[in-house]
Amino acid sequence: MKNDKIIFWLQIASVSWIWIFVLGVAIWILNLIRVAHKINDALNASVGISIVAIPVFFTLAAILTYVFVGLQKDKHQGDVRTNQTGGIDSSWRGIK
Amino acid sequence: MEISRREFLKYLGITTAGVSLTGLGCDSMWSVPDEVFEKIGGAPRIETWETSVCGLCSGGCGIKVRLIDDIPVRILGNPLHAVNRGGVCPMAEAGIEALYNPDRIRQPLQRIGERGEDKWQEISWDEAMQTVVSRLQGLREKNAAHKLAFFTGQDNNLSSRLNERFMQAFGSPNLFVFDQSKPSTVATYLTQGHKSALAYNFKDIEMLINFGADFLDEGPSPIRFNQLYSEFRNRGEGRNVKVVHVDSRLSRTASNSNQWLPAKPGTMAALALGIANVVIKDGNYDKRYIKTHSFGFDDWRDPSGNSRIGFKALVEDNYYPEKVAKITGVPARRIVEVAREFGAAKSALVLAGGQAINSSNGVYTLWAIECLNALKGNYADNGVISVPKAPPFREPPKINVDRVAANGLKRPDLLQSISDICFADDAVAFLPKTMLENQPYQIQVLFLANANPVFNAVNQSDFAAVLEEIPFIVSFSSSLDETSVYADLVLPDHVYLEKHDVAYSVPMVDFSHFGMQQPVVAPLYNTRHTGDVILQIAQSLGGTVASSLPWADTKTYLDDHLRGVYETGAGTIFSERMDEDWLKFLKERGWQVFEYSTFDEFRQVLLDKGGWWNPFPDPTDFRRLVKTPSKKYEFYSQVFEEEIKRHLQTTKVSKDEENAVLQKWKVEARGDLAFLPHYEAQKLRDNEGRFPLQLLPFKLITNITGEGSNLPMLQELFGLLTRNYWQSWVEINPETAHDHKISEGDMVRIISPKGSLEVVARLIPGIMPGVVYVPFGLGHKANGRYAKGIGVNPYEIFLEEFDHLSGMSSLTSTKVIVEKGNRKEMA
Amino acid sequence: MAKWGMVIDLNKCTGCGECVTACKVELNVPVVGPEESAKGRTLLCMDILSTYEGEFPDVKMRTLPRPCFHCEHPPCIKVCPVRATYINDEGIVAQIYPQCIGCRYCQVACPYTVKYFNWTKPEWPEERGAALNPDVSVRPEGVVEKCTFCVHRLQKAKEQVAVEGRELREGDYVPACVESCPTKAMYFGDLDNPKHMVSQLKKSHRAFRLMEDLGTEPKVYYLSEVE
Amino acid sequence: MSERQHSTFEDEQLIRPIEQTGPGFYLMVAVLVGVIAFAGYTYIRQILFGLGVTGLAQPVSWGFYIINFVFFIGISHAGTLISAILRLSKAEWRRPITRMAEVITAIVLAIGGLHPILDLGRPDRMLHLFTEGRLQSPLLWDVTSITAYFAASTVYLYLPMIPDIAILRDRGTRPRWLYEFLAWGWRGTEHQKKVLERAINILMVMVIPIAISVHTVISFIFSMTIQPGWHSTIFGPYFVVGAIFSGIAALLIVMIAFRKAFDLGKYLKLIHFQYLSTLLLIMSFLWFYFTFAEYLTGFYGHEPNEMRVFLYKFTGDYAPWFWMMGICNFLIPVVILVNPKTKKIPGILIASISVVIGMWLERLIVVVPSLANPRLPYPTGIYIPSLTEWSLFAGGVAVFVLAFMLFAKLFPLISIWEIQEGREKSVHAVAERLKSYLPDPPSEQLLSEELGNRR
Amino acid sequence: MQIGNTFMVKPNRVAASVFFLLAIIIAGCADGQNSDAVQPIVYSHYTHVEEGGAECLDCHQYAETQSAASIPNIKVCIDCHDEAISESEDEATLLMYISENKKIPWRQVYSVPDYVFFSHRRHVKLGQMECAVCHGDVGSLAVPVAEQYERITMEWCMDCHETSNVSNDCYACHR
Repeated sequence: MKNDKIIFWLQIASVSWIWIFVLGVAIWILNLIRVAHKINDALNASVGISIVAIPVFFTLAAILTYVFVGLQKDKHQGDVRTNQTGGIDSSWRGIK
Repeated sequence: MEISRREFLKYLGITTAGVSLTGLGCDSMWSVPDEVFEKIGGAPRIETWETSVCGLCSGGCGIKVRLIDDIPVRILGNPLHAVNRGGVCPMAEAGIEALYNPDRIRQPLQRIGERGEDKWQEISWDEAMQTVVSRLQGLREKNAAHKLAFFTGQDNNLSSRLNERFMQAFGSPNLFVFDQSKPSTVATYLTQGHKSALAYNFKDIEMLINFGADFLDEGPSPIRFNQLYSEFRNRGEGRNVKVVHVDSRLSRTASNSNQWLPAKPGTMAALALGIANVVIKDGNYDKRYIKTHSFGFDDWRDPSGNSRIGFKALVEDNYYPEKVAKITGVPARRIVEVAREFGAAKSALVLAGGQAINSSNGVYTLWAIECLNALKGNYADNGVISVPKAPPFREPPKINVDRVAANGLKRPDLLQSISDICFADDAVAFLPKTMLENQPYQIQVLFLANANPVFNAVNQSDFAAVLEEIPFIVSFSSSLDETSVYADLVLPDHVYLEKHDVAYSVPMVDFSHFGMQQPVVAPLYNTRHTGDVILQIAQSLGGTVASSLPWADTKTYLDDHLRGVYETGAGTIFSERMDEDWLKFLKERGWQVFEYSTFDEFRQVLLDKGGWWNPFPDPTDFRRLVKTPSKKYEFYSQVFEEEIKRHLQTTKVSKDEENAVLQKWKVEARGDLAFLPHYEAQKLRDNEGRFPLQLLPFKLITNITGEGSNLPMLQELFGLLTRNYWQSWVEINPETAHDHKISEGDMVRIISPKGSLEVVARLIPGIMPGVVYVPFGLGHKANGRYAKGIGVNPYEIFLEEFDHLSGMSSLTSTKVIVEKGNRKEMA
Repeated sequence: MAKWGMVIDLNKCTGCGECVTACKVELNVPVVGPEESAKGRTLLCMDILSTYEGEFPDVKMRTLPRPCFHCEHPPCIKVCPVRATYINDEGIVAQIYPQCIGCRYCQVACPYTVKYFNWTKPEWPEERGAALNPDVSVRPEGVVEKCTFCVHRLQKAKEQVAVEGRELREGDYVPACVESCPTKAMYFGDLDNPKHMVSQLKKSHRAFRLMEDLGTEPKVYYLSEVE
Repeated sequence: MSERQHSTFEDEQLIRPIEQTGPGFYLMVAVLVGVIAFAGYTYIRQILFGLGVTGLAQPVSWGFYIINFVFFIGISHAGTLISAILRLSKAEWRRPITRMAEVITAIVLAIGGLHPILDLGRPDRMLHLFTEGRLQSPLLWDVTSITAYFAASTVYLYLPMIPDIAILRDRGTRPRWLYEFLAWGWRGTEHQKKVLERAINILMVMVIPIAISVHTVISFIFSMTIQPGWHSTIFGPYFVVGAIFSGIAALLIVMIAFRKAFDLGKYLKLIHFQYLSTLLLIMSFLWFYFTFAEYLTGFYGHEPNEMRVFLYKFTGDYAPWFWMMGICNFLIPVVILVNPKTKKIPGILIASISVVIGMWLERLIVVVPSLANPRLPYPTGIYIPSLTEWSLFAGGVAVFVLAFMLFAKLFPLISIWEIQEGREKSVHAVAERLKSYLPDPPSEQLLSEELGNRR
Repeated sequence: MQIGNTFMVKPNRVAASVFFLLAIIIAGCADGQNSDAVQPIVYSHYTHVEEGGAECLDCHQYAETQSAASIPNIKVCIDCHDEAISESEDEATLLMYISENKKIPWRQVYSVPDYVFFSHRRHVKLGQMECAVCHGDVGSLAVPVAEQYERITMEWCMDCHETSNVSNDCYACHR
């Protein structure tokens, strides 16, 4: 059970990581826009790129999170660990 | 590729430097070299400028050195200098590297290995001087002062005159000058009976025909000619100078001319006479001058009443354009055009150099060219050609000659015994011939200063053999060049930026002038000014030698000379406003440009401004200068006849005797023709066609003397225009290359009967088919890390052919074959 | 703001190569040595291009000094990912060595091929180390370098002018190549200032720029040769 | 339940390589690690001594690193794009292929994406891209778009793997914690299936434009400059076509290799190869068409600089490579794949390898000749790569192979659940779909009979 | 292909490379503050400035006329210290340097990389800046300057330039 906890938090961490990553990208691009604005250098290009790039990253992160959350819901359904016979395909055990 | 401890420490150093620099917003990975970083620290970085004179060739350009905290960092032209007017060539600019060259000799060296093995040990100056002096004393004791020989390089500075003086006081006639840029005066002597170096004034000329002189690349003082050629094209509408260049290679000089006449190598005499033919036919020559001041133009009768051929008849009969076109390869139409233009020009000048001089018929070529100048009356007082006077230096005290010296001086010098050359005085290339046979006597001690014949003579291996034989050789070189490695003792000279000198009389400059060389930096190493060393040797020898060279050091010697200029008050120190009108204005009112009341002040101003010149030379009176039997300019050279008489030591010469002498001097013509300028085909060995191509050298502004090759900057820019950095190449006409199955960038082997070279091929349309060109300057076997083993030296495979009238090496007589090598150049 | 520019009179230029040497010495451009040179890594911030026209015997050789053209619309600065190269208010296309990451995109994008890369760490003989031009930094390896119009001279000139309390005049600031040209074939100054020689010369009927059709608007003008 | 049991028996083969490791594997890994170590060593040398250790010079200042960058990123299109398109178009034969394609993408993207760093003269200043980057530079477009593509394709690889990971978890395959962690609590419930399916569908649609954008943007590196041979609007689609082309070839090679190694003949049938190679053939023609269009405009326009590059490619120093590119990319694949007799696995392998080589040459032909022919009269440069560049290229390939092998060691290379899904649902679904394509029922009975007969 | 000469590398060079890389990492992590530069003479600005009444420019002579302010060396010191004027041990060291005509090997604490054009004249003379703005109240230091008062970083320079409305064009300083 303790293992489960650790693994769960690791999973949470990994999902958070993608958010950190996506936010990082966004912050990076926004920073570049800020610099471009400050020294008045090719601002339009920067904004153009950001308009396309940032939503893409966020959508990706959102999809991943959506899957994670969605899977978590039925996490323990049919959990056969207690009767030691396996998961969805408890029959596999026997084969092995 | 072991990693050395030093290298390891370097990594460590770089890393630690990185640690200390991160806080300064500096990168930690790589940083500036420690040396530079150190330099930044602490010092105020004060910029100062010093004037001096460049010493890398005999051009004597004025330079301005930029110093930061007394460290020289850059060389620029001195804008006040009358010769180069602020411009310098790449070689001068890179001179800073000569100062800091890692392969400079830093201490007197004594040979410990075999001759030429390049193994040395450092010794002290005292020890070295003692060795030299005792050797010299030994010579004098044995009454054999003449057995000292001195090979020097450029001789147009005052400190080299010190060498002459020393040799005279010591008692040896054997001082020889190895200066490649020294113009030949033989033709002048044949026509005018004097040997003065001529200078030219381009101010009012309308047309210039240049026979082979690659002034823009090889000078003398190439930058002066770059400025002149540029000015020729920019005088303004209708005032531009029309420049016609004759050469078989489209050199930079040729491409900066208006017209290029590619004449086959060694045929320029014919072309010059062809032009004369048209000019004479058109009657476009200075008839007044020809009539009153020349001899041998028309047919004439000698005292015995025989009819003799004159120049006019010779030219009219033999050098009509069609024939000349056949000889030279220049279309007759072009010859006539150029000749017409030349004839029509109010003031036109013909110059020669390069392959015009350096061919086996060089004297006749020069002679023919001089005749063209005579036709335009340029040897009258029109001011186009002049003989500039030397600056009014104070004459040093007379040389005292003791018995030993007098005895020595009475002996013939090494070249006098050579009989198969007409004018052997300057024929230094013939030295090995006599020296190897110990004729007329064996040289015991040889001094070398700035002379590098083992590299730049056509018969370099003979020179090397000579050096093997001489018992004691002292070199005054500041780097171990090919010749100096044969020395027993090297007494390193300062680099020119560290020493005092006065450079004067740059060849072809038509006003008298001198430039002040001064130390811009204290000597970096334990070297000594060769002048000082010579003076010190003289002092140690004592007696008349010492009293003839009474100066404590070179500086006082120079000052002594300069006093003459100060006292006469002639000319003026270089000044900011150089336009002649203004100077004239001052002069007429007796004003000086600068104020000085003592010699020391005068000297100081001289040093500040860089030199002195006399912008208003008196026009040269050739009538008084000409010393021919007829007292006139001689188209028909009676001087030459006299020379034959002198040679045979009789007053009357029979035809047979004359022919025998001409035979010996390799003159083909007989009778009157031999005494008139004419074209003689070059004697090329191997005419069976085994060697189908003719090999010629050329020089580049990036390394004129060949001595620049130990400066990495010059090596990197060596073939700037063809993009051959750090390498030699051969220039071939694309057609010729195609015939020999050579393509651009191929490695090719150039084979002459004497040897072979491996170089990269460059296909250049500006090369005459059938001729190939290899640049001179690389291919050193010594002279430091940057020079050694880089490129090839074309002189190595040149045949030892000479012009037997002047003794000059012929560089146009070598035939070669070019074969494709096996590997393609990495581009 | 001044717009610094250069005019090169090809009728005066003899192709002597002094500008190239002056540039190498002034900018501490390293000498790369024979091996590197053979690979084509010679650094020439100022270069002379030479071409032959025609065939023997009617050949003409043309030489063309080539600095960086400091285009008004430089293709190189658009592609720089880190702003190491940019055009400043005075029209000088800058190359900031400590900022450059060495991607060589600008080098690739330059239609005139005026940019050079330091393939190896520049090496100087120990003896020479102290005698480099202290006004110009020594490039580290792995960065792109180019002609800067000797901007270090501008920095100093501006200061000098400020000390003297006057405006920058023509001739206060010239690059090393212009300064050392023996035939005075090169002119330098403010292209926008009608008093400056360059702004007059650029209007000459002989004036042209290289590859004007690219729209880069180089600030280096050439005056064609007079036949 | 019995059906499932049956199927697991069947697919046991897909899991076996994960649980059993032969000596060949270790040997292979050792060799690859050796190659990679050598590449690492040469790279350290490059850091120490600078880019001087490469064969790059003036004016060819971009070489192998950029070529390989474009090449690897090109290969990456195999994956996601193919699998997404096939999935989107509901091509049933895709089922055993998609996973491999996606893995290729993820691995090769990582390798290719690192190549520009190899190319940097100052990798220590990489951070400047983040602190002072300039989004006007196509290089940063690349950074952005490759990052996006990498993220998307990893997600797109990972999500369909979840059910398979759960199978491994449930089998107790070691390392167990890894599968536990990666399975994200998959239990195969309807809800979960629905969530996953929806996510995959969204991704599928999203990943296609991203993938296309990546290669378009990479072509922009070249086409945004005004250099002859590069400055062309066709470059975007041209590069995309080339990328898919090389991607399919790479996928075919990988499929053939693993079919042999893991004995997957049962899953990867000849029909799969033939379908894919037909696609390859189409791409080959398409590639030829684009190449033709690209060069014709240059040739017809006859702009001198353009022509110089053109002639340099056709007749100059690079002519051998240029013509070899034509042979590898067009002649060989077309000759082999048009003939049904040679359109067998060995033939397909040869064609694929030829295409991969050809596409690499195409990148070479794009990058070097334009650089080697500057507009002004400089000497043309001949680029001869040094051992450093070769070894880093080999290292890149080795990393790819190694990573693929490790992946195959940890996860099934053929999507088990998709195969199962295929078995369970496809026949019916296809029948349904077919029905919807066809003109309205000629005879529903007939159809069901037909199906019945086949069963 | 150029294998030969470029590729003959022996293992110890590899070792050096690894060492070098490690060193880079360490260098990168290290804080670059020019800390505890040990000076050859325990020089007291306090004694000279506060007690002796010297001005900065008396010794750092070039601050108003040159780019570099210069660190005074024996030539400057000798003006006052031509003979001992105190009993300090450090003065004795100084006199030793002077008598031996050796440069005092001062460690430079404030410096900019060579790619930065920094001019004291511009800041002190034209900008009328006080020395203390960058160097702090050096005059009160009884021990030699060992570390920078303000860390001379690019950000620091640029901030000041921005607030004082001076050009922040890269080419204002970089070269």
